[in-house]
Amino acid sequence: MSESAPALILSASGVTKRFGGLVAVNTVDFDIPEGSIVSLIGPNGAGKTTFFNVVAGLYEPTHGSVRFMDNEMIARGRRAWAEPLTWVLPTVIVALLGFFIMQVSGSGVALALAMLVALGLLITMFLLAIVRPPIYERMLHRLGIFKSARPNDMVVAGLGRTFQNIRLFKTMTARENVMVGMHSRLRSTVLDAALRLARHRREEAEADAQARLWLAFVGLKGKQGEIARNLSYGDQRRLEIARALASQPKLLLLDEPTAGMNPSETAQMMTLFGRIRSELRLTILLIEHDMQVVMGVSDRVTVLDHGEKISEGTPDQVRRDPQVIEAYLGKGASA
Amino acid sequence: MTRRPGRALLVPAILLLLATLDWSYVGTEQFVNALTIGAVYALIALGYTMVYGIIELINFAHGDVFMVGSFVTYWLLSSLGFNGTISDLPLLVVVLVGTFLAAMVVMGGIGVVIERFAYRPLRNAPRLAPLITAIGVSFILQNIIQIFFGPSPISAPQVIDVQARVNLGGVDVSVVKLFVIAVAFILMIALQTFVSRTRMGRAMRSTAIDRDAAQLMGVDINTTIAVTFFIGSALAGAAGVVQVLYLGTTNFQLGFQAGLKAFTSAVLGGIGNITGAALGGFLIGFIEVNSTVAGFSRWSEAIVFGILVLVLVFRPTGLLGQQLGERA
Amino acid sequence: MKLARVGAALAIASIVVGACSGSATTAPSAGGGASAAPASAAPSAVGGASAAPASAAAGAVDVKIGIELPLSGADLPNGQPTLNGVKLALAQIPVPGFNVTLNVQDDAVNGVHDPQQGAKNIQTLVNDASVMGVVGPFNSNVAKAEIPIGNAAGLVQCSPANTNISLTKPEFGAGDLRKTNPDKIAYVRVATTDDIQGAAGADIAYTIVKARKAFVIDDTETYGKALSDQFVATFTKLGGTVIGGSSHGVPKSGQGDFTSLLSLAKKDSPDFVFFGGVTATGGGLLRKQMVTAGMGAIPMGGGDGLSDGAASVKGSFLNLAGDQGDPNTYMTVAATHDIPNPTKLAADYKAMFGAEPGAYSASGYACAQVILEALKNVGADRAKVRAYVTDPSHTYDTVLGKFQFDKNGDTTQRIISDYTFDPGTKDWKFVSQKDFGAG
Amino acid sequence: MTATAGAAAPVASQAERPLLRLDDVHTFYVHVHALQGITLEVFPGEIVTLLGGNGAGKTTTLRTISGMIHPRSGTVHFGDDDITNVPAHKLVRRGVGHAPEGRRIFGRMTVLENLQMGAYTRSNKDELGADFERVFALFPRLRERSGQAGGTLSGGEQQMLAIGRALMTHPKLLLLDEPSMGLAPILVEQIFQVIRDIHAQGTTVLVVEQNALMALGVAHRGYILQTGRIVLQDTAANLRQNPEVQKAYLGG
Amino acid sequence: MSARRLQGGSAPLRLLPGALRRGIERFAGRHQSLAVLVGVALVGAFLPVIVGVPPFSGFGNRNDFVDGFANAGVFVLLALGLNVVVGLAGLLDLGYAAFFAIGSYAYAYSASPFSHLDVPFWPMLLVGAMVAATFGILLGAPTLRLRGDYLAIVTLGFGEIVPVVFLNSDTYTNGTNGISAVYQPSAYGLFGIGSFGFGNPWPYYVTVLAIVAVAMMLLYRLQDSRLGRAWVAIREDEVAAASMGVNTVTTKLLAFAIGASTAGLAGVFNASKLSLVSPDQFGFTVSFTILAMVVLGGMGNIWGVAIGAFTLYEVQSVFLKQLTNFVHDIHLPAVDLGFLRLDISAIDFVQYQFLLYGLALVSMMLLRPEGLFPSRERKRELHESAEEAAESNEEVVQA
Repeated sequence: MSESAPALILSASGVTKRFGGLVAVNTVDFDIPEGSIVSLIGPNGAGKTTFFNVVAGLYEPTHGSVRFMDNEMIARGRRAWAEPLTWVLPTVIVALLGFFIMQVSGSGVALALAMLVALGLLITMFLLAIVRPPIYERMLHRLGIFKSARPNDMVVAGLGRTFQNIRLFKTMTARENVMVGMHSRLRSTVLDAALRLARHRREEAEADAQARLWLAFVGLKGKQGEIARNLSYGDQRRLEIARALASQPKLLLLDEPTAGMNPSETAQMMTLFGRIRSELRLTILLIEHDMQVVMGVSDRVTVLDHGEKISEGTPDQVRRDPQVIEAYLGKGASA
Repeated sequence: MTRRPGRALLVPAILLLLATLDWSYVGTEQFVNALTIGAVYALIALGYTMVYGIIELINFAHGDVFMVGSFVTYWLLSSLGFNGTISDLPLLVVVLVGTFLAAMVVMGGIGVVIERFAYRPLRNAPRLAPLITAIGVSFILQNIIQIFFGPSPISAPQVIDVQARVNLGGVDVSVVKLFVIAVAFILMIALQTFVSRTRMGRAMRSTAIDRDAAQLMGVDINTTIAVTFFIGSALAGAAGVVQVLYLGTTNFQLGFQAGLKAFTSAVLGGIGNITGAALGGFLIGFIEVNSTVAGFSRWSEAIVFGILVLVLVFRPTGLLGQQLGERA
Repeated sequence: MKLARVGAALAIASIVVGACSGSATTAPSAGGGASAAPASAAPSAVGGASAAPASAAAGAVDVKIGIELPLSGADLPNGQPTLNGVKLALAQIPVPGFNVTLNVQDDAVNGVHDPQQGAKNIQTLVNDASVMGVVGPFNSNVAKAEIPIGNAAGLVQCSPANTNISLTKPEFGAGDLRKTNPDKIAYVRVATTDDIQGAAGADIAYTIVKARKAFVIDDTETYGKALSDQFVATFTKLGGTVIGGSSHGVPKSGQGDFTSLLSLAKKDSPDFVFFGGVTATGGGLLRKQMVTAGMGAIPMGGGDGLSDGAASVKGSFLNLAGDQGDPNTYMTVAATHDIPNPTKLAADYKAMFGAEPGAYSASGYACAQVILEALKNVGADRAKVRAYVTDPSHTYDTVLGKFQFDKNGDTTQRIISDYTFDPGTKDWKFVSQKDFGAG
Repeated sequence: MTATAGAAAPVASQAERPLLRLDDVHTFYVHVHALQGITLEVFPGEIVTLLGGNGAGKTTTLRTISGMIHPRSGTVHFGDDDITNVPAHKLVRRGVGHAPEGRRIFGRMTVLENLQMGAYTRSNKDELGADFERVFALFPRLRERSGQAGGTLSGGEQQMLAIGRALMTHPKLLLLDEPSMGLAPILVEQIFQVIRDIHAQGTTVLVVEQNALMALGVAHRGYILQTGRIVLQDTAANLRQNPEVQKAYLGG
Repeated sequence: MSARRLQGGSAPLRLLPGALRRGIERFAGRHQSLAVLVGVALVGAFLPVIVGVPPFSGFGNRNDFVDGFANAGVFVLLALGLNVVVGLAGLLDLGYAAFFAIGSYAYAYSASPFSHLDVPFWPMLLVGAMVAATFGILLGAPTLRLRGDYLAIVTLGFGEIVPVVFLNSDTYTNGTNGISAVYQPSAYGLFGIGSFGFGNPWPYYVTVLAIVAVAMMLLYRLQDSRLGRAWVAIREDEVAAASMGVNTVTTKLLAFAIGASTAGLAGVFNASKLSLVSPDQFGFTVSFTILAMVVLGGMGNIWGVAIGAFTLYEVQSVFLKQLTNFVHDIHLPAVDLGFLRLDISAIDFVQYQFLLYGLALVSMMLLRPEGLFPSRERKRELHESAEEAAESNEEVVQA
């Protein structure tokens, strides 16, 4: 990037999200420099998780947009209404052509053929629209039609996340959970799997080995065979992080990763964040309530209240911000 | 939720407009037909939606509860010796009120029994298990009726004179149909009032939202669910009475189609939502009548489901259903 | 959980109790009720393999007649009386030297006749070497799955009820059904075909009822659709008008509602309403709703699917339609009126089963007569029985009258009778009949 | 705080009969042995806190007390009554109020309706009116929002509603499960102040908390749970001084 | 490596003694496809033998049974396909018979006197599967945004629409009459068991066994692949799955497509065996029966589902039909209770089929809500609700 300072990995501008009449997030601008740990704090219901979900592609914003890795990934759809036209128009054109030829030549064969082609086109376009392969996306872009990235598109682009209330695949083993995290990085197709091609077996074996590595990295060595729901609470939090890391993200979104942990567990978690940054060179966006964690690891802190950004800066700046103290920290709790 | 007040009136306004347009298209008689058919669907759909709301069970046996209701009505009327029109008005009123009460109480009771034995033991089971028992119960009800009343269609006494008509805006409209519509509306309003105003209604709503929390407020979950089944089944029983009064015939297989349509109504309106179920029922009545008027009677079922699919594609939780936050 | 199990046990007990009261409605004399089972007079209504006439000699040859009918669910009122007709025949007709019993197969799955189950049943009957001939099936689409199997095995089937033209007539594709042995047909039927019935209906509507403007409804099933299509074709050819130009289909009408269709019809003021279908798919309901819709004075007609007994027969067309209206209100067409002694059959049937005979009881009886006749003449040889039954030169003297089977297996008795409702007896009254010849 | 409040009984007298007594309670979730012999007592007029890590069995203990789940062995006494197998909805009438973990308010019902649900078991109109006033006095925000759907409240307001709703059952013993969870520090202080107020009005409180520092600040006594067992019990003051506790729960 | 494989393969083995079972399981875990083939072959060889001995031999002769087994194979295939949609991907499909219909009509149209076409059976198996798969995607697409029971009603709707379309498109489907005299497969003399034809069920039996074996093998492979994991992930938590990079759209559509293609195979086979298709063969009861098979067998467990389908078919089409004859033949003595006389042998059970079937469904569900052979996942899910209630700290969703 040509700009000054560190490059931005993610840049949200003017993000607003409404649910019915409720404004959950209101015109929030938010930047994450590459390689940093940025925290998002604020009272419960302030819109932190909603903002998170917008960034992760789970909610389409009501206004505003999010650039990620130099691409505009998320915004309110533009000209989305025109998309169905791309399915129908080719069909109509071919059908009209058929009519025209029939009028000119007087032969019904042309019409029948045209109708067949038209039907084929309709089905093809429809299928394309459902599956949204890159060609189709490019075509939409060229037509000026923009649709927000879905969560899985964001993962492919390099975003990994955890959830506030642990959302593991509870009946799968730890290993399988991590392997689902690798999903977007694996290449084998239905056919490969059905025919059990060498390539598929190799990939599965590699994925298996890698899954063990990730589990070891977060401190779950030897627990790959455990069913996720049987893991202890702390281990489940770790597994969620391992699962997110398995997609090889550039940016990791952690939603209250130390919630419900006691101080010693929290300290271990903080160590893990440090290792993620130093060893994996990931950027981290953190939602946290535990001020010790926030102040301890963050490079920058942003405070939301009632969906609006009320303060932003280094941990020290934010801690002293009177607005933050009034709305969030309280007078005595800045320790 | 700070709803804009105009929004709340928007849906009724659009519906009213559509209804007016449709009236001018199909004419008064067909309009009344649509309301009548819709009223029956709506009555059955209410039970579906209530049961779904409270225990998230698609109660496939509900259509058969309706069917049994019609047989109970038939049995009641014929064993009391009524086998045709009653022209004595006071007697008619007594008979009608009595029949409705009896059928509703009996069917409500049957609903409670079904819940107790077929669904309650499975309350914590995988969610498809009660679905399968529901269908099992449906078969059992059908066979029991078949054993006692035989497999042939039954001719049931229509105590209201089916040929009686009143003049409505220049068109003669059957009294029975108006009666059916009126009964449906009265029951719906009664139900809505019960659910929104009474203590038991609040208990039902809270149980539907969060069973555990309701329990911690002192709500007896088992009783509340049983009451829900009672009311839902009683409404199906009322629909059974209506079936007899209006069509004068019933058979043991009646439940499946009716149940299917009612279920569709409930989903169309947003399952779990009482107003939605009523709205869905009437909508389906209108769709059916319109497709017949347009000459597509062969396709009416496909059209009903086609419209359902379309509605759900654009509003994935039905017309009045709660919108979900997350997309995936 | 414990309670639930008790509930299940109770329900099972209720079957047993229900069985007692239930069978009383269909066949009280058959050993079901609280009374002791009859000693030997009648075959068991159980339908098992032991329905032997009292006259059977010891040491006689054991042979069976296969029964392939829908016997559960909604089709029960079709199947059971037909089966009872066969039982009556077995009880009444002596077959010296043979001990004739039944092998009963039900083709209804979950209460609906099912071609796959039918195919499986006919296979079972084929594999039972003592089965000499089969009475059934009832439904045309079941027949389509069964005819090829019976044809391949050389086991003769006599259908009491099938009327679909494509089952027998090569010009409508019947040849494809008997490809294995094209020259050895193994399927005959005693009912006249839809084309004749539909045409006759139109003829009667036009010439006798003097209708000129008809509204036609069908139940979208094989029988009803074919009947209405034929009615529409003939009625138009005769010079009448069919409103909308074709038949209006109302699927699943037995559970449905004709109100809006009738409101639609009323606008064009038809002077005749024709229903292609049977009572169970909405015949009775339609008539009832015509009255509700203020169309009670308009005559209505249908095929033999509606002529299913007097108003006293529970669930019959007349029972459902009620007795409003004048004598000419309803009419149906059905097979010959020349049943030699209809009252005796009805009386015998009632004596044995405690109920009025169904629409196809006599047909079932006749089919049994045909097979027994062959058995008496050629002995217990399945191939010979088939050859005897399908031989166009044999004439059968049955409860339906005298008839032969033509080279396709269709009955030569192509007399179509016209019945109207008689408010006095609350039953069908014979009006006239017409022979449609050997065409 | 309000005129309607009864006389406060701030200090527990150990000589009294306990209001609540759990005796060697073992509770299972199908196969998981969640509580492995819990014995604890709460005396009238006390605030008792239950501390422990995630999965230690704190919530299960509260659910066992309020009858949501029944122990496989052991007994639970409330006053003089054995309530081991009494279902939850009956316990509410006897005076056990439970504000469950995660608030669990009825999101689609209004604030007022939520409070009415709290009063579900009660019929005395005068008492009810007084209790509504008491709750609105404790949480003035709820009065402002009484017509609003519960689900649209902010997290702190929802917690207030959850506590207010539990108070509407007019409990002798109030069970609070993690009342400060997920709340901003500023709200945490408010919530604990409310707990003090409620206690001051004469209600006995058993509170489960993650935030050990705050909990030990308001409580008279505390129990520490680990994997379904009570490993430590003492007065709050002593627990605060205990080095083990400081290390594991107070971040010291 | 694979607890899931062991578990999945073990369903029918639970009756065996421990050591033997473990040995088989270890083998099956390592050579899974081989194990499926051997397993199906063993079952396939065993069934015709067992029906030759009493009490089975009393009900009919061996050919009857084999004919029934071939029909049962159709339902096994259908259940296997529905298991992918409902059991693995967790999408409640109540209109699955539509795809069965589409497969059946595809073959009937391509190989019958009605259309004057005669496409050979074997390639049509593939074509039928592909046509059904395409419709699986087309009909699946509108349901993608729907959840739980909304999905159920839309699929149910499609299940009702498809037969109506076949019923009313007379020109292409022969309307209500259906297409009859559909051609039967040609074995090209390759089988030593005689040719396909009426009266000889063996070639059909062998064919359906082969199709089932291959289908099971492929399904096991898919279940163990990236796609299988994605299905289960979606079933467990769709949002989490999407947030882990699973493309929920394609994954769901693949579930619909693969489920539908299996139904397509079953349809082609059934049309050729029955030589008839008509619109009334594909009603809701068929969809529901298949669903009951899947649930009874144990959702998500391939072997369990296959056994569930086989069992339910035999109960419905053989056992209940034969019950009357059976009870009659064993001559149970009548019990006279004074006020009523119970003569079980005199009961016509054919009339009580519905009741017995309904009771069977209800009691099986009450006794084993998780199915006969629950998959590992399902067994745990059964216990989920209790734990979940305890540990739940879900927030009330805002708005």
